[in-house]
Amino acid sequence: AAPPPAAPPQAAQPTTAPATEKKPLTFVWSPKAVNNPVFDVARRGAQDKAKELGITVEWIGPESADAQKQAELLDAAIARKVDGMGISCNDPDALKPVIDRAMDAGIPVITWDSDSPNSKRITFYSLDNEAAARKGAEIMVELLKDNPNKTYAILTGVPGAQNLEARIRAFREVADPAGLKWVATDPCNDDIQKGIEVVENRLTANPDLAGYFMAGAWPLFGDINAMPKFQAAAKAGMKVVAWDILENELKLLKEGLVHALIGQKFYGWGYDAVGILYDIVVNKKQYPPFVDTGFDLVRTPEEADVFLKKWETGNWRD
Amino acid sequence: MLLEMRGISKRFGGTQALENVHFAVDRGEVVGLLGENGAGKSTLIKILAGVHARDEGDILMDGRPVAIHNPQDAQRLGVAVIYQELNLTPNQTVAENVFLHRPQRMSGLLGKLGFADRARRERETQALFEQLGIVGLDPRRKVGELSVAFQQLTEIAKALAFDARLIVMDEPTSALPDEEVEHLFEIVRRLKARGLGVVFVSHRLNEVRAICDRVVVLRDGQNAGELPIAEASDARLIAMMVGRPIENLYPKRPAQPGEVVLEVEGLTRRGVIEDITFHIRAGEVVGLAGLVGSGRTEVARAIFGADRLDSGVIRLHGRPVRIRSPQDARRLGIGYVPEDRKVQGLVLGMTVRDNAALTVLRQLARGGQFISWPEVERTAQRYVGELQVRPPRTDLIVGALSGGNQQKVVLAKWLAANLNVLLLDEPTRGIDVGAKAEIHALIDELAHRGMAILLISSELPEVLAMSDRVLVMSEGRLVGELSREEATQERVLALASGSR
Amino acid sequence: MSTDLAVEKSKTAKAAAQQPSLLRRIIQRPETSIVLVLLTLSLVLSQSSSAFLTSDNIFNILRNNADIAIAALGVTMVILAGGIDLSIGSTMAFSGLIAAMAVSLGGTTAYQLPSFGLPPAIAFALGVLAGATVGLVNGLLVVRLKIVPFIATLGMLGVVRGLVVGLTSGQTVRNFPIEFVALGQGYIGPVPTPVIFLLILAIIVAIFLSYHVWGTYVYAIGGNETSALLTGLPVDRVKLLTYVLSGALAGVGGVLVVARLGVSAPTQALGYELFVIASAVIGGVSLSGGRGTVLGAVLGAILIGVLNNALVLLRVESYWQQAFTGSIILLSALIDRLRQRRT
Amino acid sequence: MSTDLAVEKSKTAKAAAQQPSLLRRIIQRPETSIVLVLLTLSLVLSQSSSAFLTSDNIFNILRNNADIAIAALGVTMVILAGGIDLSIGSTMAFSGLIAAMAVSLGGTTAYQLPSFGLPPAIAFALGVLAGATVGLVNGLLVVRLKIVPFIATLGMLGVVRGLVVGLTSGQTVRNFPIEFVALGQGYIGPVPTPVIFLLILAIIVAIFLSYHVWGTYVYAIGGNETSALLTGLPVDRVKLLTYVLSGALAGVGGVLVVARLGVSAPTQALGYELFVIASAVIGGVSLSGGRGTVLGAVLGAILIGVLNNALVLLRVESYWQQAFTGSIILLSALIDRLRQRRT
Ligand SMILES: Nc1ncnc2c1ncn2[C@@H]1O[C@H](COP(=O)(O)OP(=O)(O)OP(=O)(O)O)[C@@H](O)[C@H]1O
Ligand SMILES: Nc1ncnc2c1ncn2[C@@H]1O[C@H](COP(=O)(O)OP(=O)(O)OP(=O)(O)O)[C@@H](O)[C@H]1O
Ligand SMILES: [Mg+2]
Ligand SMILES: [Mg+2]
Repeated sequence: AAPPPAAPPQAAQPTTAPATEKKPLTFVWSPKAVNNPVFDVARRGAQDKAKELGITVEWIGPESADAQKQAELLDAAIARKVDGMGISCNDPDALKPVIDRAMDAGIPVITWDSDSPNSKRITFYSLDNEAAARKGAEIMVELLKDNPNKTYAILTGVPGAQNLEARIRAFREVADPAGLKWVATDPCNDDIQKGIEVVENRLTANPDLAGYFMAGAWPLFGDINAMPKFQAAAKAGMKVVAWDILENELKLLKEGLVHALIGQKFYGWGYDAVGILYDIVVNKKQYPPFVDTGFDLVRTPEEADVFLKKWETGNWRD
Repeated sequence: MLLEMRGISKRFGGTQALENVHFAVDRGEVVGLLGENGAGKSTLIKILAGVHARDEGDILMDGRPVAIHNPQDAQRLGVAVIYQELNLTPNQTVAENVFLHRPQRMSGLLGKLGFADRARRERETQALFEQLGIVGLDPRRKVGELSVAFQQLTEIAKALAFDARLIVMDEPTSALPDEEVEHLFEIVRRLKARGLGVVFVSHRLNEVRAICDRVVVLRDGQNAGELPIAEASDARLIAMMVGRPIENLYPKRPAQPGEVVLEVEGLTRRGVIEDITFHIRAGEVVGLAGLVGSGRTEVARAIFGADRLDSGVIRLHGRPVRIRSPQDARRLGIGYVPEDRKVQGLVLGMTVRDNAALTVLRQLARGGQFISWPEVERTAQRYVGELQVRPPRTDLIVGALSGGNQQKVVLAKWLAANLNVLLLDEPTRGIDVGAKAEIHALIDELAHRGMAILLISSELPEVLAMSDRVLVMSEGRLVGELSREEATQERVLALASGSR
Repeated sequence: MSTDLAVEKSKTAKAAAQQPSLLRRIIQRPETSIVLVLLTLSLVLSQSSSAFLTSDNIFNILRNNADIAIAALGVTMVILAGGIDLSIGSTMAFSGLIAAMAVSLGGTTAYQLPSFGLPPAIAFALGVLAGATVGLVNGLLVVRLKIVPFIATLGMLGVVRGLVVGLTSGQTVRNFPIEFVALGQGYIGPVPTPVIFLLILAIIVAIFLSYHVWGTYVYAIGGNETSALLTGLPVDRVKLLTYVLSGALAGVGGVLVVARLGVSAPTQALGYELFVIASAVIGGVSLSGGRGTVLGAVLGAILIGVLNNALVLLRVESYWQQAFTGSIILLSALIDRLRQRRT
Repeated sequence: MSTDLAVEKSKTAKAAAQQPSLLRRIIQRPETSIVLVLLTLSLVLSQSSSAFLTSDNIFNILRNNADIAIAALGVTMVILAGGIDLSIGSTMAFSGLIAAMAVSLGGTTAYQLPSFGLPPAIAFALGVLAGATVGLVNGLLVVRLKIVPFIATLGMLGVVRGLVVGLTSGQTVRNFPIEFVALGQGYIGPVPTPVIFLLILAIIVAIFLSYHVWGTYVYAIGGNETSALLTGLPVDRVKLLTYVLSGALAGVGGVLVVARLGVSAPTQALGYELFVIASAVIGGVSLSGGRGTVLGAVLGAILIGVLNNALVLLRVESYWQQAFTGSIILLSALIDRLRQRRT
C-alpha cells in the first residue's frame, strides 16, 4: 500500500533534514483522550521528533476516550488537508471510515497504540496487548507458585473498553487454566478515586486475596496510604501485576508493594511513530502492516531505577 | 332539575371541607353560591367538575344519577367551569387556549389522524368573541402577554367554547373591571335565555343581586340556607354567611392627616406611567382609582422599587430617597401588598409563621443573624391573633389556608415590619365580606396609628368609602384628584374613562 | 403559569391585545439567538479557514451530529411537556446494541455475542423498538409511579447502560452487511443518509408539534399542567407519549451511530444526555416546559458540531477544547439574554 | 422549620385540626424514605457478608464518600434556593489542582507543573478559594447576566474542566508533604479526617439553614422567588451566596480528594455532578426548590457509598453493577412515593 501521489511537492525533493522552503509539513497526531497523562509523554515524543525534522505536529484528540468524537475531530482535520495523520484508535471500526476518507483524500495515515486493522492505514505501531497480558499472567502464575491460595481479582476501567477487554481476556486465558482462581473483575470507570474505593471494597470482601491484576494503573496513581487495606495485603504477601510503568508504580515496585509492571512505549508512540510517517511521506519508505514495539517488563528495583531515570530526565531515547 | 347534588361530603385530611351539602340548579336559572372564604364553594364546584372525588353523596342531572370521575366526564355531561384561579397556558395563543379541550380538527383523513386546523381555530375563536361581544382581543396573541382582564375574558371564552348545559363561574369577576363585569352579565343573561343553568360565585353582593335568581349560602362546609333573590338583603346574606351581623363594612373614622410622609414627583416609566405626582400624609388613606390597565399597579411597583423608573423623584419625610429595589423600600419603611397574593405575596410552601416573619426576621434575630424561633413564634402569634387568621395556628402551611386568610397573612407580614408607608394593591380581592370588613377596619386602624396608605382597588365603593382623598388614573397618567366629599362614583368614572 | 404571567406583565405594559410587528415577532422567536450565534461563528470560520465553507465539510459536520440532533428532537418533546430525560445516552447505546446483534453476521473472534443476521430494515425497527421500550418504562415510572422525571430517568440511565454492559460482558458487536452500514455511511446525492433521516424526522416532529392536536397538548401540559388537567386533557397519556417518542428517537439516533461507526460498543454515547439536552436548551427550549421549538433544538445540535469542527480548523489546542466549548455555550446564552432584553 | 417546609401542601390541611402525631410527623419527614432504604440495605448486607458491619468497613465507606457528601451540602443550598449547579465535578477537580500545585514539593519527573511548596493550610485555603471563585462566577452568570442556572453551570462545567486539562496538559500533580496528605488520610481516634470535616461542615450548614436569617431566605427564595423579591429580601445576594458556598464546599471536597489520593489528576471527579445532585435529590431535596434538608443530602451520599460497597460485597458481576445501582435509585424513589402516599 504505497501512499497516493498526493504528497506535497517539497516532500519529493531528496531532503531528509528540515524542509526549509515554504510551508513545513503538518502531521496530526491523535490520542484516544487528552486527559490521560500517558498520552502526554507520547505528545512530547512527537514534538521532540517534529523539532528534529522541522515539521509541525498538531495534537488533536477528544477530551476523554470517545470514538465518535475522535472521528469527528479527524474529519475536520481532513477538511484542512494536513499532510499525514497518526491515530490511536478508540475503536477499530468506528475510525475506519475516517481513516479511509483520509487515505482517499491523499492523506497518509498510520495507527499507533490502538489499531484499525481493516482500514486503509499504512501501518500500525504498537505493542501486542494480548501478548503482554499473557506474559503478565505467566508472571502471576509464577509468583503464586508456592501459595496454596490462588485467588486473584482484576481491576479494569470502563467496562467494554477495547484494549482493557483484550488484556483481561488474554490474562485469564493463561491464568485460569494454570490453576489460578479468579474472584472478580471490578470496573472503576478510569477514575482514580473510584479505583481506590473499589480496591478497598474488594479487599474488604476478600481479605485473603493472593493476587491482583490491574489492567490499568488507576489506583496506583494515588498515594498508597489512601489504600490502607491494599497496603496491608501487599505487605502480607499479596502479589500485584499492573499495567504501565508510571513513576508512582515504579516507586511502589521498589517498595515491594507491586511485583511486576508491563510497560508500553509511550514516548515511542510519538517519537518513533512520527519518524515512521515522515519516512513514508518524505522518504517513500515501505513499512509492514505491523511494527511491534515490544513491551517493557519491570520486575526488579534495578529495572525500576532505569525507568525512573527516564521519567526524571525526560530522555526516553535509550 | 338540571343539576342536583345531594348529601355531598368531602374531607381533606383533617378538614371537613363539605358535609352533607345539597345544591340544585334548574334550566334557565342563575344560582348564586355564597359563603365565607373556606366555606367550601370551590370544593363543591371541583367535585362537580370531576377534579376532586366526593366522599359521599350523589350527583344527578335531569334527575338521573351520573358518574363524574374526571374533568372529561364533566365536560361530556355538559358542565363547563371557569375556575377561581386562571387556568391558561401563557405561551400558547388565545385561540389555542380557548379551544384546548375541543381542538378544531382538519377535515378529512388528516383530521381523523388528529391534525388541527389552526386557521379554523382562529376563525372560530374570533366568531366566538363576536358572539360574546369581546372586542380588541386578537386570537393569535400569546396569553402570557395579555392583561389580567383579557386573560379572564379568554378563560370565559374557553368555558363557553363547547356546548355546555351548565356553566359554573367561580369568582369570574374578581379580576374584571366594572364595565367588563356588566358585559359578562349580558353574556350570562343570554345563556340563561337559551335555557342553560348558571352557577355564580362572588364575594360582591351587589353583583350577586344583579344577576342571580336564587342564592345558596354555605357556612363551614354545610348548607346555611337559601333565599330567592327578592328576599336577599345584604344584611340577611351576611348574617347567613358570617353567622353574625356586620355593623359596618366600611368602618372609616375621619382622619387627622399629619405631615407629608410620601411625596412622588414626575414618576415616569416609559410606555406605562407618565409624570405621576402626588403625596400622602401621615394618617391619610389615599385611594387610587382607574380602569384596569390604567397603570395603578405600576405606580405602586415603581414606588416600591420593583420596576426601574425612567425618571422621577420620591421623597420620604421631605428627603429625596433612592429606591432601586424592594429591599431599599422595605428598609425605608415602605410596604407593598401585591395584587396576586399567591404568586407575589406568599411562599405557599412555608408556614404561616415563616411568611409572617419574613420581613422582620433580621430584626428578630440575635445580632441580626441568628433567628430566635421562639421570638419569631411570638411575633407571628401576635399578628395571627390580631388579624384573626383562621385557624389561629402559626405552624400551618400557608397554601392550605383559604384565600381570605392567606391575604391576612400577607398583611401580617407587613404589619410586623413597622412601616411608614403601606401600598395596598387590591387588598380585598376575592375576600369574603367578613374578612373584608376586618381588613377595612385594619386599614383604618393603621391610618390612625399614623401610617400613610395608598389604596388601589377596582371596587369603587371600597375606594370611595375608605379613602380620605381619591386619585384617578387613566392611561398611565393622573387625571384628577378628588377630596372625600367630591368623590362620587360618577365623577371618578368620568375621569377614569377620560372624559373630564 | 402565574409566575410567567406576573413577570411578563410588567414588561409588555400598554400592549393592546393586538399582534406585534413582524420584526418584533422575529426577535421574539426563541431560535433567533442561536441562528445569530451560528451565523457569526460560521462567518469567523469561513474567514479564517477556507476548509470550512466546503459542502464536504458542512455535510461532514451534519453527518457527525445528525444522531445527536435526532435524539434532541425527542428530548425536546419531553422537555416541552415539562419533563426531562437523562437516559438518552444509555438508550442510544441500547438501541444500537439491539440492532447490531440483530443484523450482525457474527463476529470473527472467539468471544462472541449472539448475532442473527436479520435484514437491516428489521434490525433497524428492532433497535427503535428497544428505544421506545426504554421510553415506555421511563414514562410509566413518571406517569404511573409518579417518580420525579430527573430521578426516574437517572435511574434508567444506570439500568439501561448496565443492561448494555451486562448483556455484552463489555464486548463489541461488529461485522455488519453493507446495506446496514450504508444507513450511516451512505449518501443520497451529495447528502449523507443520517442527514436525510434527521431532515425527515425533524419535519415530522415539527408538524406534529405545530399541527397535531397532541402537539398542542404537549405545549399546554408543559406550560401549565394543572390547567391542562382541569381542562380535561389526557395529561398522563401525552406525557407517556413524549417519553416513548424520546426513547424511539434516541433509538433511531443510536442505530444510526452503530451503522455509521460500524460497531456497537458498550461505551457508545456515554454521557451524551448532557449534549442532547444542552442542544435543546441552547436552541431556546425552556427547561421549565412549554416553550421552544424543534428548529431550535436541531440548530443547537448543529452548533455543537460546528464547535467541534472549529476546534480543529482554528487550531485550538486539544487540551483547551472543553474550555472553548464551554465558553461558546455561555456566550450563546448571553446573546440570548441580550435578545430577550430587546423585546 | 425545614420540617414544615417539606410537608406537602395538600397534605397538611388536616393539620388544621390538631397537631399531628409523632409517628405521622416522622413519616412526613423527607429523609424518612432514605433512612428506610439505608437500613434495609444495611440489614441485607450484614446478613450476607460479615465484612459489612465492621467499624472498619463503615468508616471506609464514609471516608471514601465524605467528599461527595461535602459537595452535596453545597449543591443542596443551591437547589433549595431554586437553582442548580452542574459544575460541581469540574470545580472539585479545579480546587484540588490549585491546592495540589500550591502544596506540592515538586515532582521528580521531567514533566513538571509549577509547584510552590506552600504550607498545607494555605494550600487548603487556596483550593477552597478557587472553588468559591468558580461559584462566584456561576452566581454572577445567574444573578447578574440572568442566564438560566442549568446553562450557566453547564457552560462552567466545560470551562473549568477545560481549564484543568489545559493547565495540566493531562499531567498529574503529586508529591505532597505528609501534613497535607494527612488531611485526607489521617484519623482522629478511629474516625477518618474527611469524615470529621463532613460532620463539622454538615452541622454548620444545617445550623445556617435552620437558624440563620439567610437560611430562611434560601427556602423562601426557592419556594417563591417573586414573592421573596416583593418582600424586599436580598434575593440576588442570597442566590449568589448559595453558588459561592456550593463552589467553596465543592472546593473542600476537591482538596480532600487530592489529599486522600495523594495526587491531582485532570480526570478527577469527572461526571461527579450527577452523583452529587442525585445524593441531594434521593435524600429528599426537591429540584424545584424550597424543600429538603442537609441531613437528607448527606444520607443520599452515604447511600451511594453503601451501594458501591454492596456491589463488591454481594459480588455483583462487574458488568451488571451499573444496572444494580440504577435499580436501587429507582427503588428508593419508589419507597419515597409510597411514604408520601401514606401521609
Ligand atoms: N386541595 C386541598 N387540600 C387540602 N385542603 C383543601 C384543599 N382544597 C380546599 N381545602 C380546604 O377546604 C376548605 C374549603 O375550601 P374552598 O376552596 O372550597 O373554599 P371557598 O369557599 O372556595 O373559599 P374562597 O372564597 O376563599 O375561594 C378550606 O378549609 C380549604 O383550606
Ligand atoms: N399581564 C399583562 N401583560 C401585559 N400588559 C399588561 C398586563 N397587565 C397589565 N398590563 C398593562 O400594563 C398597564 C398597567 O397595568 P396595571 O395592571 O398596572 O393596571 P392597573 O390599573 O393596576 O389595573 P389592575 O386593575 O389590573 O391592577 C396597562 O397598560 C395594561 O394593559
Ligand atoms: Mg374558592
Ligand atoms: Mg393592578
